Amino acid sequence: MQVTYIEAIRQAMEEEMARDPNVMLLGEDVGVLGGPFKASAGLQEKFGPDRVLDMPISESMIVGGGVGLAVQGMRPICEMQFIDFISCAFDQIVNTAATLRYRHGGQTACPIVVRGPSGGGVHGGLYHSQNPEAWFFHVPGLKVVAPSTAYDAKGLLKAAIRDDDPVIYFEHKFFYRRIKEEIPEDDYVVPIGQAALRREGRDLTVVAYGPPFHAAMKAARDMEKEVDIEVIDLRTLLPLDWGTIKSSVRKTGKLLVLHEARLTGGVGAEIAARVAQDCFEDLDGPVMRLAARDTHTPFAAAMEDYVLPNQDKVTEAIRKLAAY
Amino acid sequence: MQVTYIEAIRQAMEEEMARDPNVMLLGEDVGVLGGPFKASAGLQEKFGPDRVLDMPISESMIVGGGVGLAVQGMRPICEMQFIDFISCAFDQIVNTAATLRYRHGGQTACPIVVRGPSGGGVHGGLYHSQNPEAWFFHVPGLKVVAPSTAYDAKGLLKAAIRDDDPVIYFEHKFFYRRIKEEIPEDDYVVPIGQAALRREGRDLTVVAYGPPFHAAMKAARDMEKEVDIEVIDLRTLLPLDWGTIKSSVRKTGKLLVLHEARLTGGVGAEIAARVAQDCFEDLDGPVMRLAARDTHTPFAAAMEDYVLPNQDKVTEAIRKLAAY
Amino acid sequence: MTEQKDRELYYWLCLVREFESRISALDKQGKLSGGVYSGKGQEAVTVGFCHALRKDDWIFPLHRDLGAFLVKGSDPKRLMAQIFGRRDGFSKGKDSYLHGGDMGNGIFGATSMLGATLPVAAGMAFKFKARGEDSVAVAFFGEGASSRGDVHEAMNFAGVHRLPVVFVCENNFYAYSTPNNLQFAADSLAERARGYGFKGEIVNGNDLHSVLDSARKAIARARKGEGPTLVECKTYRYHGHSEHDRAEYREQEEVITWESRDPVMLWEVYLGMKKHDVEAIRTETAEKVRRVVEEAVAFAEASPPPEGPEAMDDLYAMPIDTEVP
Amino acid sequence: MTEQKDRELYYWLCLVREFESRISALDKQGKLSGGVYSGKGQEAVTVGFCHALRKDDWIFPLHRDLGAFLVKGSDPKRLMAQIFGRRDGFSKGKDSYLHGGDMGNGIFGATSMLGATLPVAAGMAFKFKARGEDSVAVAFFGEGASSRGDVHEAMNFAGVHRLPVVFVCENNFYAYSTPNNLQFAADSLAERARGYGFKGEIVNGNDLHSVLDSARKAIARARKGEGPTLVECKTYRYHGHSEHDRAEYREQEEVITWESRDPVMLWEVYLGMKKHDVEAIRTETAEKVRRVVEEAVAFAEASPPPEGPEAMDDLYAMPIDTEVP
Ligand SMILES: Cc1ncc(C[n+]2csc(CCOP(=O)(O)OP(=O)(O)O)c2C)c(N)n1
Ligand SMILES: Cc1ncc(C[n+]2csc(CCOP(=O)(O)OP(=O)(O)O)c2C)c(N)n1
Ligand SMILES: [Mg+2]
Ligand SMILES: [Mg+2]
Repeated sequence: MQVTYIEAIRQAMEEEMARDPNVMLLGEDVGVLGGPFKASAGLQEKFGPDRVLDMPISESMIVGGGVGLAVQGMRPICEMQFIDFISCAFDQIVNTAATLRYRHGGQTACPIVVRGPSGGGVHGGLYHSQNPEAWFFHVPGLKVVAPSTAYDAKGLLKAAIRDDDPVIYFEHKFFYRRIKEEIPEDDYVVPIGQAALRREGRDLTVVAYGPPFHAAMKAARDMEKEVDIEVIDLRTLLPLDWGTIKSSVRKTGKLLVLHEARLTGGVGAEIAARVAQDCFEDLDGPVMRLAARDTHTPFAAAMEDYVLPNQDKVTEAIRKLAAY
Repeated sequence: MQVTYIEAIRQAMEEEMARDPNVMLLGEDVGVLGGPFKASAGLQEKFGPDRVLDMPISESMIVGGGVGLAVQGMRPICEMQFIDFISCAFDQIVNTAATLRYRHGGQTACPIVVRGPSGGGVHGGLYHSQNPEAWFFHVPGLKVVAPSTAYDAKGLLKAAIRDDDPVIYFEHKFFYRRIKEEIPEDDYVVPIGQAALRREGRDLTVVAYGPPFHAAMKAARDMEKEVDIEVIDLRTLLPLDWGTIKSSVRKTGKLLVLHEARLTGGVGAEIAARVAQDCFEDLDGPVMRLAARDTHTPFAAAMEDYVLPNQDKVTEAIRKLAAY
Repeated sequence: MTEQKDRELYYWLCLVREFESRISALDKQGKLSGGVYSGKGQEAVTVGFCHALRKDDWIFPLHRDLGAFLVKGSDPKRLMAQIFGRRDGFSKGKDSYLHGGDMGNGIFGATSMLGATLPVAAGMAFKFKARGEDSVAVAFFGEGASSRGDVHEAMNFAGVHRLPVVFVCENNFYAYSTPNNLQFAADSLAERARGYGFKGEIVNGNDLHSVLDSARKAIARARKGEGPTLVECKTYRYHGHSEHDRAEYREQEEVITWESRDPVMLWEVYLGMKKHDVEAIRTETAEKVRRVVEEAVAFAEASPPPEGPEAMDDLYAMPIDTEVP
Repeated sequence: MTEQKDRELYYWLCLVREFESRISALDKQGKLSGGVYSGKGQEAVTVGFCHALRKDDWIFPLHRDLGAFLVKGSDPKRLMAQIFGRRDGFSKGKDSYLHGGDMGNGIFGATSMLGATLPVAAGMAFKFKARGEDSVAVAFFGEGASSRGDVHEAMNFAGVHRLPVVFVCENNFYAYSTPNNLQFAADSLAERARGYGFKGEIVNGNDLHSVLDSARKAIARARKGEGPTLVECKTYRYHGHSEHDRAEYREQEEVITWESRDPVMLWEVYLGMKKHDVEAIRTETAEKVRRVVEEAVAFAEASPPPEGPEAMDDLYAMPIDTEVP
């Protein structure tokens, strides 16, 4: 069936709630409204207000409450109305949830999912455009995923819900209705921790997630006469699928990492650093990164475009590395 | 005069408060108690309870309040009793403070300092050993410093207090009374944004901060017959002193980055990534990193030691890179 | 009240309403991007609280408090440029709508994070008190925002030091789609004040007289060093949460009930009872506010959109090198 | 109360006290590392609240609630091993003192972040309610922790859904060195309950009878679906904040005053008035608790300290590869 990225998310929640009575959704306006983007449209009607719970505006309570539910065997999905508000639940995520199993010496699982609309490119300004994945990428005990296709949006969310560890799920709002794909009718999951080799190539590896991943795919197609590009869609950020990245770079000898989050301290830095250490002898060129400029994501269109990666910047970066 | 690291911090606060009536300190138990580590001993007596303010246990209020004071021209130092609790003030730091000037189009400065005891090695367990600098390193609008000597502890804190931007100041509690140095009697600052070349060498560059910096210095001395090591004490993490790092690596052709914070997504990744991109042709070996293992900092001694970098691990890493 | 004052207040009510209406219309025409959160129906709260403030008092408006900017003294032109995301806005286009303060007029620009301004307001009020200044900080927030931890931390601190701050809760019965009964369980949010050691009261937020009265007392109390007040204003937003929200979660009957207590209309009734020539005032005021708003729109449309590289400005006091290899 | 019950409660009071004393002594001897936060003086609160709980009820103790572990059913041996940071502790040495829960006995292990357990307790209570289970969640916190935003968010949510949770505030008049008047301005924290739509009450936390009574009612109310209660227990800690703190910020007179209302002593007075043979009970109980604590210490000292690589265990459900190049 043809579904949008956001519909894939909705289906994943609906199907998982139907499959497992312990799955529930906590968030602001997720019930009657079905969420600002309709990610949970119809779910409260179907599963009742005890499983699709309209929370007060209390992000710390939403995640902390999720942990309490998880200890009792529930599988709460904690929605941030915009992922930017995850800063308000930060302590509960990085301390209460991420260390729960560890500080209990393995006595309990912590099967919660924290998800919400992330990303820019829609003139959302400083507080509706953030890509905060790097904060969580630095926190052991968490898993972090960022799907870039409708197929993965559904499969990774299902995997996240079934996972016994806390998973931070970044859905990119730019994709919500712009991505529409054929996906299977049947139940499937996309395993957490596996990157997808989307395009094989011999000359150069691009590792990406989010909008720049699609820009890379387009650039690879457009430039296929000139250069043979391998594109890896990272999908899971933590735990990183290092094996896939490494074998690709070993083969191609060149790496460009792309993400929409800011460059400095971003996830791309870790990937580049590992390649620089572990693939040193394989490299035929500098490890390159392209990401947002080191500032906030501004509102006005020209500034936003200046800050975020776009097709031209991606194409240019690939061209530059290919020519090296 | 001979002062400890913690006394250098205390002096910086005292002298700045004496110099500028707008400087004040907000934190839990900073007044009568003078803080759990005596960082503010005597300050309330000297400057009064309106300038050395015992706050309720409300980290978000402490930092948010600091911003309100800063807008009024005050220069608040916001103390986290342990830096681990910065997670509870996270939103105020990364959203309210870091974007204050930006979202106001430059109408205001935001001269606040957030500081507190960070770091492990003292059997503090999961919540009294954290090194959370990477979270803030990823946030434009902030400055981030991490002194490793008493001289810098004082000079950087003074610079931070005088700075018109929000500065996150990580003081390492392992250093508090273990470091004791001769420092000048006279007023001085250590400029934010400048790394210190602590030891010149030709064979290999070590960039470090925190306890592993001292391990690197010791290793460099111990191994000076075998290998000529250049050691850079980073001091400021954001803005990064890229020039100093780059010229060193251009010269030596080898880089090892050290920090006590966890490896994955740490500050070292960014440094390694930049070197891998910008110094590709200069490199005579893989860019290496040594940092804490990717887990929480556990309590029990053997586990803590297993997780954190120590002298042996640092020496071994240097030896390995030197031998490459 | 003098006739002049009566008219002045009417002017403010009408200006805010006209501004709101115009923005909604511009949004419909696709001339704005970014969220627009209409405060239509709630004008008496911002007018009542901001009217009596001095220039050196500070306000901390949230997303629905456009009127607060106008009444506190912001240039309507710059406010409109802010909403358009243009260079002459308070943010210089860095953010839009109400995420940019106007510091020259004592207006702090909020982030989106609801409740996060209250600690800032309390911190600022501490400075007023510590320095013996008689300025006052007024923090606005919705009943939804009241659930956030920051609101608690701020009120607790303000209580401890009896700070010159007024907490104005605009209880418009919905936080986006979430009704009061899912947001809090107390009979009234004003009750919370007791737990912080200060005074709380409930006010009819659609009735400008009541708001003015409560505002005057709360502000005077703060100015005299008698501590904070929490004022819960019961009011209603006519529009959806944002202009995109059709607000199907509420009954039409409820909307009509509230429209029948419209703050602007109630003030007109009052003007009539005071034997002013309401018809003339209405026409004259409508013309005046139309002109102000017209000029503001013209100014905003003429204000240049920022260019790409301006995105790197205003990040630090002294520009730092953000270009990386 | 039956004599058996009287004695049982006395046993718990004494066991907690002996345990606390022993830990303080071990700390002085340098046998422990990490912070030790003595709850000496506050035993009646944890004994009173935990005594009446069922195995399927949950408690959320904070740093000073060692007694809660014991009374709720934790094996003293494992608790001591936890404090020693040994492999047989709840954390297997990953953290120490009370940062490890004992989930088999319904005890949630807190992080250090004060107040952060309250949302967890409320979330768990929501499950009890939604599933029609009659379990109860009891969350302990200090009056200092009450200033944290999380406490507010949790109480607000618990009020909205009338959850089966009891909030037990141990007001021991100091948060580290910070006295009540710098922590909050209300006459009593119990007053805050009204603002959340549930019942609040103040209790003499040194008087086990009062605590038992209040606990019984609050727990019964929760179990019957009548919603949360906030109980503020006025009590006192004899020791400094941690064993390193000489607590010079308070008057000796004050300490003595509180020691004269010691909870263990008060219970002995009661036993005497009920004509029990107090001397015999005291000796017998002392012997019993000494033995339990002795055994616990022996067990803990014999428990192996974890080895380095165990640091990588228990991070994820299925180990992931954390070795990086
Ligand atoms: C911390 C945080 N969580 C969620 C949101 C998303 N959000 C924006 S406005 C809103 C509803 C606010 O309701 P209320 O405070 O009552 O103000 P109103 O819109 O009714 O004026 C929500 C949930 C936010 N901005 N900040
Ligand atoms: C969020 C947070 N901030 C600060 C601290 C440091 N701290 C530990 S205990 C304590 C005092 C707690 O006082 P209270 O809640 O009254 O409990 P008591 O120690 O008196 O039992 C403080 C400030 C902390 N643990 N967590
Ligand atoms: Mg509302
Ligand atoms: Mg206390």
